[in-house]
Amino acid sequence: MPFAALRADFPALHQTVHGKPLVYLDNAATTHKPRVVLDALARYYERDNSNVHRGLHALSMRATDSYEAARARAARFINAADPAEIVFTRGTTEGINLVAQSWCAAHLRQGDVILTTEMEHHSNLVPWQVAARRAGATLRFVPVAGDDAEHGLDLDALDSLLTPQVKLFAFTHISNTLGTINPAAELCARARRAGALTVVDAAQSAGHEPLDVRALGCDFLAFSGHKMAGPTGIGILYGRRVLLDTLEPWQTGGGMVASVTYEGAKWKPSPERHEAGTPNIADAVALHAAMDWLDALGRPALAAHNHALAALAAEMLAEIPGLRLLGPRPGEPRAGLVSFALKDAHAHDVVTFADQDGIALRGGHHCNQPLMRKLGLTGTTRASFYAYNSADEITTLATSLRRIVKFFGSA
Amino acid sequence: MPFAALRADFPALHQTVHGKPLVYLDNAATTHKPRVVLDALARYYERDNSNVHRGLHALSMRATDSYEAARARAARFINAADPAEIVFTRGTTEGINLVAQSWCAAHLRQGDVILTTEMEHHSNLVPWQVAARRAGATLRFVPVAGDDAEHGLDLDALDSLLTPQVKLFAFTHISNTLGTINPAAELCARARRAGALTVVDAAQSAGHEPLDVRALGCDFLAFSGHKMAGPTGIGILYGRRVLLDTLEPWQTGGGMVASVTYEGAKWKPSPERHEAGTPNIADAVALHAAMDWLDALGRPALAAHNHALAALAAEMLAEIPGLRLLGPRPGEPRAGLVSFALKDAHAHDVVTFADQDGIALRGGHHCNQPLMRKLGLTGTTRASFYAYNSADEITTLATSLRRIVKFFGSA
Amino acid sequence: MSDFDDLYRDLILDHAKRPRNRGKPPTANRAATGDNPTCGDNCTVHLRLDDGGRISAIGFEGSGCAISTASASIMTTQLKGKTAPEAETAFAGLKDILATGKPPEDFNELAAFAGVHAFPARIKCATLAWHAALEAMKTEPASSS
Amino acid sequence: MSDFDDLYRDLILDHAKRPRNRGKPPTANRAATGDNPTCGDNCTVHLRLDDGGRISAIGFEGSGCAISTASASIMTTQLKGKTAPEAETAFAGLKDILATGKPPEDFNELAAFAGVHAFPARIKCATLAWHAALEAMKTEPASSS
Ligand SMILES: Cc1ncc(COP(=O)(O)O)c(C=O)c1O
Ligand SMILES: Cc1ncc(COP(=O)(O)O)c(C=O)c1O
Repeated sequence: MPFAALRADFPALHQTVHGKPLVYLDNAATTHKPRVVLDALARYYERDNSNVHRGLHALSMRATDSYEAARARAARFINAADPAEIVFTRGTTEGINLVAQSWCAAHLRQGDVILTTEMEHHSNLVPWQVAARRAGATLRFVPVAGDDAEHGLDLDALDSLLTPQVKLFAFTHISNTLGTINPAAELCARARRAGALTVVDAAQSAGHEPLDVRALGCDFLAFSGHKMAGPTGIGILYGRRVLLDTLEPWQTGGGMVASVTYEGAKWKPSPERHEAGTPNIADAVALHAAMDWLDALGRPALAAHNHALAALAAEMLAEIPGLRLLGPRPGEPRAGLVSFALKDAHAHDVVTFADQDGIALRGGHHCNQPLMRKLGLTGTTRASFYAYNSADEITTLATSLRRIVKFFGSA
Repeated sequence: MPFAALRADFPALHQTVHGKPLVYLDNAATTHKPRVVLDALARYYERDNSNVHRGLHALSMRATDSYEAARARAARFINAADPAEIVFTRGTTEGINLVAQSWCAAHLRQGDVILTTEMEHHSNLVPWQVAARRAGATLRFVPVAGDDAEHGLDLDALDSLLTPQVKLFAFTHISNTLGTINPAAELCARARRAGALTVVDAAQSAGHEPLDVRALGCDFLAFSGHKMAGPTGIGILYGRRVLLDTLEPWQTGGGMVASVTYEGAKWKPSPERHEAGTPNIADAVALHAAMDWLDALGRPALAAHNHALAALAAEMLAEIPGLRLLGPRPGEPRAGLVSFALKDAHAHDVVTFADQDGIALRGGHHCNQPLMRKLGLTGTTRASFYAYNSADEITTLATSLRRIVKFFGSA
Repeated sequence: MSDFDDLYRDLILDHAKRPRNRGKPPTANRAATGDNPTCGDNCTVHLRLDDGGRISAIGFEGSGCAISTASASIMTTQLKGKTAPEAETAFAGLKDILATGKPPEDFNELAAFAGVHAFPARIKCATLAWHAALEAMKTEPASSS
Repeated sequence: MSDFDDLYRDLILDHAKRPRNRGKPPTANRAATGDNPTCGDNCTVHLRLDDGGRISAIGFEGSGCAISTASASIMTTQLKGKTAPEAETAFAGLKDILATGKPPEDFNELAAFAGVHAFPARIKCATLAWHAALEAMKTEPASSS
């Protein structure tokens, strides 16, 4: 794979775990950060650090410029029409909460329906449960149904679900548990025809695949910096300008007000109105560096790399006895992860064993408890890939898994 | 001042602005970060970076341990009884929004009163306006009244304001605009006697003065890492355990749920229940380093240093013609800042002029518009001090201000 | 000349210290207020249009920095006698100067604001009064006069 | 011996692969379920107390990792015949082993869990079934039996 040279740029990869070279395959939880991102972070604090907005001295103007440049960069990154469509959040979860609390409080009525899917991360499920309950609305689910239960959404069910009562359709672009890539543009188009707004959870796609909000045709879209080579504590909520400018702010305080009296306050337009308090300036600046790094690498190439590793892993793992592989069928596109269950070994034992071989995996319900229950599993083990992973590491994984099967096997 | 040697530890201080050595006096907006904090941040990303909770591989366990160690450190930092009383937030503003939205939604009723003061930062004012309006409750203000308008709270008015209708009393520990240090323990005690919960805005005190939540006797307290030598994007909400454990979560999603079905979810206890989604792990770890740094320096010594600089500045500035100094009277304790208005020069012109001399000041309403209006001002200029500032820098400030008065003077 | 001197040229300082047309002209019957949310400054422009739609009287109130005060003062001197379209053109000229930092061909008093270009955070100060004036021209005249 | 081998001692693996007392004993009339919210695992313990308050029958259901399955299995063998206070004492002994990593004086099967000490994230796996058992002893007996 041509990406091998990248490893040198990632300080965290060059360590041993239990005496073995680290094989980091927990990228769907969080990725490592390239040197350029850490440098941007350090440079900000060593040179420009200051509070943004309202400031007129040199450092404050530089900090403001850097922060707003990160916003403009994020707009370009997802092809938004305007930087004012970019709200900085802590991450995907906060972005979804913003919409679920603010938009739903203003627009969701008794009898309305929020549509989501059976494969959502808790962060794109629980906020809608709460919003629906508050409004007296109903939450409905596009099923991962029938023979396809382990693979993807039942798109045939969609049209009958998209009734006129559906005000909002929230779905994940890529499933963090299955590796399924949902046809987001098609889902948005069908929702739009039915008169529903769309909220796309792009946590697993933003730093992995080309992403164009105008081509997708979504109304809101949320993602996290830490899953795309950026730092923790920063993420982005995209919303169409007309929606964000009229949305009541969710958090209030300094920086988002146009004028304040003791009696009440008036809001600024977007994006300020949705960013109360001192924002996470430094991490926005570092996320800028991550986006530059990603685009220098090329997101189409990165996606191809991740998909190829996942296809290879799926192929090698399918041969392991007693291994049940979830997600897309062979030949179908698969995002950069494999999620599987072993007949004789519980996911937590698998992770602990693999860790002894230096391999970092994630085991459990992946914040997807209802789907696990539906699939008759308490959890799976997941290996997820990123730019710096290699085919060799997948061989290491497969070897370790074979030893695990032997160790825990009932035979 | 014995603190001069510290400057070497702060990379950002060693630069010139418009050819002059930087004199950074905008610390109430945000402080610079010592090398140890930047090192902790880099070390986390270079070594331990991983997602927390749920993870069983080596890096994930290290990340979880580091994150929870930061929480335990924060509990010790403010003498909380239990790490579960520490919720990581983005900053003061988010902490106050959490209480204002979650606590008020559950407990505030029509006819109730939220008491606050006339000197609050917008972040400790607007969230209460919104909460009061939603509940049909009333917001009342402890005045900065009469002769004392420029100085501090009218404490004589407090008892008559603390009626049985008052459910919550939210006030700032230190005014970011006046430099007034409010008698927080006394205010909490009087509120408690009146049956009201207290919310302390400690944005300006947490990294500057000794702080002990049990000695204060407050119910909630919020502060920001970036104003206390820590990174942006991280802050702390303290709440008494019994309050936090029963408080309905404000944000929902991954990590804060005990169990989830498609129909609904159950919450974990505090602190997890109040931290939906991937937290800002790296900055929590860096904040740990900032707290260590602060306590190695000694908060009593730091407070004395800042107070001494502010007293010196107040003294020197009082001699400048046409300068109106806000805040405590000479001899009264003054937090580490001076805020003033010049007869002939607008705050923004002052800041632009001082910037030419390398001096970073803040000018404007300091997120305190109603107080400005009450004092008959559109804004003030503020110089705020921290560990690395020196008496020499205050002389530089005074010299620059005299030139400003001359430049803009009507004479 | 430093950026700073460029920002506070003599003309600007002069208008800032001795603003022209401060206050509400007695004949004024239209007004609008502009706010700068970032700094809390505001500017109210009062004016009267004659039968030909030309500004026959204009004045301003409010508090602001040297840049915004000078800009309001110079604005009143520039707009007196102008129609709404002419005022729009003049404002477009100012915005051009602010955006490019270059004085206009027909060198006029607005050229003094070229130095603001180097201080992006101050550009709003230089346009506040103008926004209010153009807004005021669009309002209905108060019936009282 | 590595930490890992210590975690998965022969005794633990043996009980994990061939758990004793799996399922609900026919005479059981009390039950309680323990959840591990972090991993979604759960364990239901069914039991019967005889007239002297001693466990006369005990079994468990649910799914979990090797540690929690072995812990449930060994728990059932340890608690059979014990009263509630004796069960509490046994559990306190296990918690002590987990906290210190040291086997107990009166070396018993619980000593196998000393290795879990080095894996703090797995300690909850080793206590899940015990919590459920102690809980079950406190419930009212189901009337059906
Ligand atoms: C007194 C006070 N309260 C609240 C805040 C808000 O803090 P943050 O912007 O970090 O949320 C500040 C600082 O801006 C402050 O000085
Ligand atoms: C599909 C999906 N949605 C949402 C999230 C939540 O993201 P975060 O924890 O960064 O808020 C995640 C990752 O945890 C995810 O994989």
